Amino acid sequence: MPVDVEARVIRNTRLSSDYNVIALAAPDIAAATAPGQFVMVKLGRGSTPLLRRPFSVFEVLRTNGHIEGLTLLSKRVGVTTQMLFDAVEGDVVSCLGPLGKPYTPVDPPTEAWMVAGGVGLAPFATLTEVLRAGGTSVTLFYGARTDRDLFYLDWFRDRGVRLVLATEDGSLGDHGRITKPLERELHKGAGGLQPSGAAAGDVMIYACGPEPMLEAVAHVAARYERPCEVSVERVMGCGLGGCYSCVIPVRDGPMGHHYVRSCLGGPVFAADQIAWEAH
Amino acid sequence: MPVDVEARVIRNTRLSSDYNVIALAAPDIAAATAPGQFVMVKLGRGSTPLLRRPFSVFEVLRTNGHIEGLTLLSKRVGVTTQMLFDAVEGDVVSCLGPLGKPYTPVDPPTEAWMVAGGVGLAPFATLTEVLRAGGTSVTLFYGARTDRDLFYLDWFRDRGVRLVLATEDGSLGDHGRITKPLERELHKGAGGLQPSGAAAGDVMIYACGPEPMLEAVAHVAARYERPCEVSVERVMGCGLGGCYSCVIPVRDGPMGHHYVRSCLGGPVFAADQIAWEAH
Amino acid sequence: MTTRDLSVQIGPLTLKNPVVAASGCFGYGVEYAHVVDLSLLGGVAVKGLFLAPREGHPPERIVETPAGMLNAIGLQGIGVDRFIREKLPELRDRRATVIVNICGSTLDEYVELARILSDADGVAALELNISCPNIKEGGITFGCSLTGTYDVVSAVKKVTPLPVIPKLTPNVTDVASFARASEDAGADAVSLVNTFLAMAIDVETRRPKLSNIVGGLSGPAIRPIAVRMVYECRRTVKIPVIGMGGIASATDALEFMIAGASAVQVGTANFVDPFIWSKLLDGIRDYMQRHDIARVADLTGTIDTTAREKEWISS
Amino acid sequence: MTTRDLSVQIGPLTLKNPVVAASGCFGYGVEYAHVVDLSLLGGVAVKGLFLAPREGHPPERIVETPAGMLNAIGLQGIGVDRFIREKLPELRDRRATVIVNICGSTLDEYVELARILSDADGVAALELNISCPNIKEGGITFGCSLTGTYDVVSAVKKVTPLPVIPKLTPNVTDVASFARASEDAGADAVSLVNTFLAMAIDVETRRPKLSNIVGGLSGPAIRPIAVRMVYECRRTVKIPVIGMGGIASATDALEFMIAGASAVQVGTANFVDPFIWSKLLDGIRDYMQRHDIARVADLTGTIDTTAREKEWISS
Ligand SMILES: Cc1cc2nc3c(=O)[nH]c(=O)nc-3n(C[C@H](O)[C@H](O)[C@H](O)COP(=O)(O)OP(=O)(O)OC[C@H]3O[C@@H](n4cnc5c(N)ncnc54)[C@H](O)[C@@H]3O)c2cc1C
Ligand SMILES: Cc1cc2nc3c(=O)[nH]c(=O)nc-3n(C[C@H](O)[C@H](O)[C@H](O)COP(=O)(O)OP(=O)(O)OC[C@H]3O[C@@H](n4cnc5c(N)ncnc54)[C@H](O)[C@@H]3O)c2cc1C
Ligand SMILES: Cc1cc2nc3c(=O)[nH]c(=O)nc-3n(C[C@H](O)[C@H](O)[C@H](O)COP(=O)(O)O)c2cc1C
Ligand SMILES: Cc1cc2nc3c(=O)[nH]c(=O)nc-3n(C[C@H](O)[C@H](O)[C@H](O)COP(=O)(O)O)c2cc1C
Ligand code: FES
Ligand code: FES
Repeated sequence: MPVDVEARVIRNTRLSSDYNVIALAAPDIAAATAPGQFVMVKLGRGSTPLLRRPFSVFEVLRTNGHIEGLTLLSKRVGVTTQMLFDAVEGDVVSCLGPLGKPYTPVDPPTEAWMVAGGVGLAPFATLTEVLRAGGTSVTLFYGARTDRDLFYLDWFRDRGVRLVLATEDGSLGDHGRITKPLERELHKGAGGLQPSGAAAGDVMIYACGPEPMLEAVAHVAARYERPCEVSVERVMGCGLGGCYSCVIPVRDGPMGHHYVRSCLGGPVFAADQIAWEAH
Repeated sequence: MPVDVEARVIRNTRLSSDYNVIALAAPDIAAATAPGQFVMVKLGRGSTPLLRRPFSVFEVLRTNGHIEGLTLLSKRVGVTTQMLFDAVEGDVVSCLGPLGKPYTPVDPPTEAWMVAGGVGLAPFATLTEVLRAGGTSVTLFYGARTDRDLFYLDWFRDRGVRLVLATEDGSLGDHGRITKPLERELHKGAGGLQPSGAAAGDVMIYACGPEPMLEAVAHVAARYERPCEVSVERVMGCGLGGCYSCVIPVRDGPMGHHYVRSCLGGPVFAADQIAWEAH
Repeated sequence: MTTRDLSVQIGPLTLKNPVVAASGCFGYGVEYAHVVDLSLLGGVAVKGLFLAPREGHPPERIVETPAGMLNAIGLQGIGVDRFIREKLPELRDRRATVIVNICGSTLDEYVELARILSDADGVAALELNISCPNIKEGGITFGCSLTGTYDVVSAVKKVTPLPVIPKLTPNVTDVASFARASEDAGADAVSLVNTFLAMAIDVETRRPKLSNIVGGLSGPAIRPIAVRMVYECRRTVKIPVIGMGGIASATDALEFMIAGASAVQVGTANFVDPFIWSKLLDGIRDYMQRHDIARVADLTGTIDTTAREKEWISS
Repeated sequence: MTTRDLSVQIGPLTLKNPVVAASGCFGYGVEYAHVVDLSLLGGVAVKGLFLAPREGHPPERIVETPAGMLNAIGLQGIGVDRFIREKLPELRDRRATVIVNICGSTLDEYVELARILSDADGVAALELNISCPNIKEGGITFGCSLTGTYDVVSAVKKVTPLPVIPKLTPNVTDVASFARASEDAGADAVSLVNTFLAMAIDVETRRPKLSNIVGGLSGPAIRPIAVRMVYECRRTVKIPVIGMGGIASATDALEFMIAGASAVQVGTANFVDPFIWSKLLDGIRDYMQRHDIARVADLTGTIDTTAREKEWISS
């Protein structure tokens, strides 16, 4: 059951000129959140902005095992993300959640391959915690425009996550899109050369990022017959199933599809459920 | 010529749970301001609030003769004044001014009697400075609901201003409205008993406060045949003569009146110009 | 604190309080059952229903605008049969007062929907959506024509014992004449406003921000226009007026009631705050307490248009 | 930076750029001469003028609403004779492109005003205010009737060589039909929108916040409706459309142009920022530079309603 919390800003850390991580005192939401779930936040007085905005829960903050709150990883693209960027300790952010369907964690010996594009990194911190607690080995494929937009690498390394990076300008990792190394490794795996020691097929792919990336990952996963879950990003008016703004076409037969509210039926979907050819 | 300044908040001092004095780094406006003139301010992103709001310039801030900025005395009544109340050092307030017709200072031996109701105190700090610099003796009649709403008394005392106070709850000064002591002193003056030593008639009255108070002061002044200037408070959309929202009925004959924009023709008017019986 | 009577009368229907969830802004109601006790609302106007299921428009379906939002959902919906089978039982169990918002492409569709819903258990009233601006076949042809409005209301009235509430569009020159046509046709009440036809363009791509090009404007931005329209309708008809458009606080709800609304609906604000309902009711109760109003129904249409007097308020 | 051609053509009239001050929001222009170089504006539409001076409505005349404001000024004004004597010479000296907004209670008054102003020196065009929602006798009877619109436009056209621009009200079911009636009657352009009829009530006193009870809504709140109306008019008529309603940034101005406006007017935003003019022009120039547009006039009506494609933008 989602709750609405007037969450105090505990701290706000700028990662670059566009990215920040904001820590919010919303322990009840943090405690109830499963990896891939989101919150709807609202900042500011009056009606600019009018509507809440969806953000994945990034980290669950713990001090001596006690849950203190949660963080959001935010990229500055408009009015709310600008306010999240500018917020200072003590400010208040209205935070409603947790909402939506989470990722389905796998157990060993199946490996987890997480594919993140840009700010699509957000759900993978909590997913890593859950997977690593279960002993699952985790790889993060993480792509961005440039190396300056790749964050929290040490955080993931510290938790035993293997990193595969790509940048569009070639400044770090593969030069190009993150699906390039993903496909290469799947190819190696299919050829019997297990890059990380797992048996062929025992890989579950989790993706989050811009929709064309999700579509590309879904196609690659399908080609190599790997199960894949994607977290889609649709414009959300309410996050609770009230407005029908957030729909995505979901297959209901070989040819057909129907619109499903991604705030209730998602944001996480099995990649083969989505009718990518529609929109 | 008015200028628009993105003024930094130098400091913000709360005087009570409703009143504050906010110091703004707007030296150009401060340097050009005459007593009774106002600025149009706007706070906040987006369109809450949409329009600017008018505020009298309260103090001109000087450090070693150098003009640093100005202050506003604000009473919390709505969205902008709430934001002025909450503002902290470093915030930015958009400030357009100076605007409007100022008070006409008198020279000795004429005395100045200033009549302030509540936040109507605002224009009288700058007026005091100008009058005292010219050697004029100044009396401040100052009324409020309770003694806790009477501010800056020492500031005025330090500048040699005689204080006559009234509170509606009787907690300080006269019990009741400020027109009571005003009328008493005018009466004494008219009877030849010069309370402050000035010759009868050599008094100029300046008033600022709620309109019914201004009207009462205007009537008392007329009864005792004293010249009187009032600063009126009308809802202002622009402060520059563009919108025609701020009009006040001004006499144009024994019976007639016409609407004058108080942002251009005022806010200071000769009290006998206003057609109080209209609205 | 004296108890305050919050109940209001919408023709033959008694609502336990005047605060109703607006159609299309509260799903089928059941989506909100885990955050709101549906039985505490004056009523729940469910998402607009056609006879058949509908897919609605492709995304983008909404876009935020200054103090408002545009939507072009296109009335995606499950159709009346699935509604009765899958949603109505839960609404009944949760003791919601259900107002079903119905849409048709033809007069016969409205009549058929009314017939079917009259036989269902747990429907309190029918709201005729003759005002959706987003779809060509969405009744707007009825809603923009006086005879169309008259015909659809009287046809529906003939086949249903349920209270019938045509929902009026604000996209007309004289909304009160549509309230009058509704009253003449036997409507039990009118509700207004539906959204204003509007659009937004992305200047970088020069493309409309909504896939449907145009959509309906709702939210606080439209409130002053909606209040005026409720005021005009109240002065024109005797049947109750249900007011809406940008209500986001108890003050806003009271403004509509004072202008002439017997009850109000809340749409967009529910997206912003799904817990708004108890805040609205608390605020209304508090106002009644402060102004010593025993029955909220006594507020309806009490706007005072006589000239005001000046008062000396020490400021 | 290449020079960009900002000039636009409104019928026979060339404006040096598409940004015009909206009537009633810029006084008679001269009030702003000390903060704005009037010759830099595309034009100045002066405050609505009647033949005779008018006192207007008593205060309160304005009230702020979410992202908007209501006004019921009631067309206070000095009348056409004093305007010509006292204001026009200064406007001429300052090389402003003056559009005179005229209002009448009868068709003859519009004709008489047009005649008088045609003889005056320094008037670039006449804007017929047939859309003021705040006063009974303010031409709204013409503005809400197709034949009324047709009649007043053709009567004025007969007596003046000046470009004639009827200003349309948004308070109608089908604004494009009024643009068509204007075009049929010989109008050189149409301008829209005037304000939306609206109201606000103080719930504590239960009194209207405006002395006139109702007023006109302007500001960003109405922009999406106004853009839609400009789009509809552009698709209906061939004469230029001048768009307005809530423009507060260069992006907003460009949105109207892409929707179909040949020029835009700025009202409420001027109250918020009297120095907005150069910011708007700079923003438009910057946009033209980024999108390599040589003539701003080429933007008009370039909205692209074909379906969009997906792109993989690394985010
Ligand atoms: C389930 C989910 C999880 C998300 N998690 C994150 C996250 O962890 N970190 C992060 O930075 N971003 C995340 N996003 C995207 C984030 O919601 C948008 O960046 C944000 O809404 C932009 O708001 P704004 O007010 O700053 O921008 P606006 O000023 O509203 O608009 C800027 C741009 O953002 C897009 N946008 C606007 N509203 C929404 C919306 N409600 N949903 C999606 N896109 C929108 C618009 O298309 C526009 O182009 C997530 C989105 C979804 C659906
Ligand atoms: C020339 C002039 C000088 C003033 N000087 C001061 C001053 O020094 N200190 C001070 O505290 N106040 C001053 N005021 C009053 C001040 O402008 C209002 O208190 C302020 O506009 C309220 O804004 P708000 O957003 O806080 O309130 P809102 O939320 O806008 O409304 C609250 C109340 O304030 C009134 N109000 C709203 N807008 C205006 C407006 N534009 N003009 C007048 N009243 C309005 C409304 O009637 C409403 O009842 C002055 C007013 C004028 C005309
Ligand atoms: C997303 C959305 C969907 C809507 N769907 C419907 C609908 O199905 N039927 C209907 O009559 N009105 C519908 N409306 C209109 C609302 O019920 C209401 O009339 C309008 O939004 C104004 O109220 P508000 O400003 O409180 O939202 C919808 C509005 C929105 C925002
Ligand atoms: C205070 C005020 C006065 C106005 N007076 C007039 C007028 O005299 N004549 C007219 O045609 N329009 C008048 N208007 C309407 C504006 O010109 C414009 O059409 C409307 O405000 C929408 O534009 P905006 O949102 O940019 O303000 C007035 C608007 C305001 C706010
Ligand atoms: S965001 Fe409103 S239904 Fe999904
Ligand atoms: S405040 Fe706009 S004319 Fe005076």
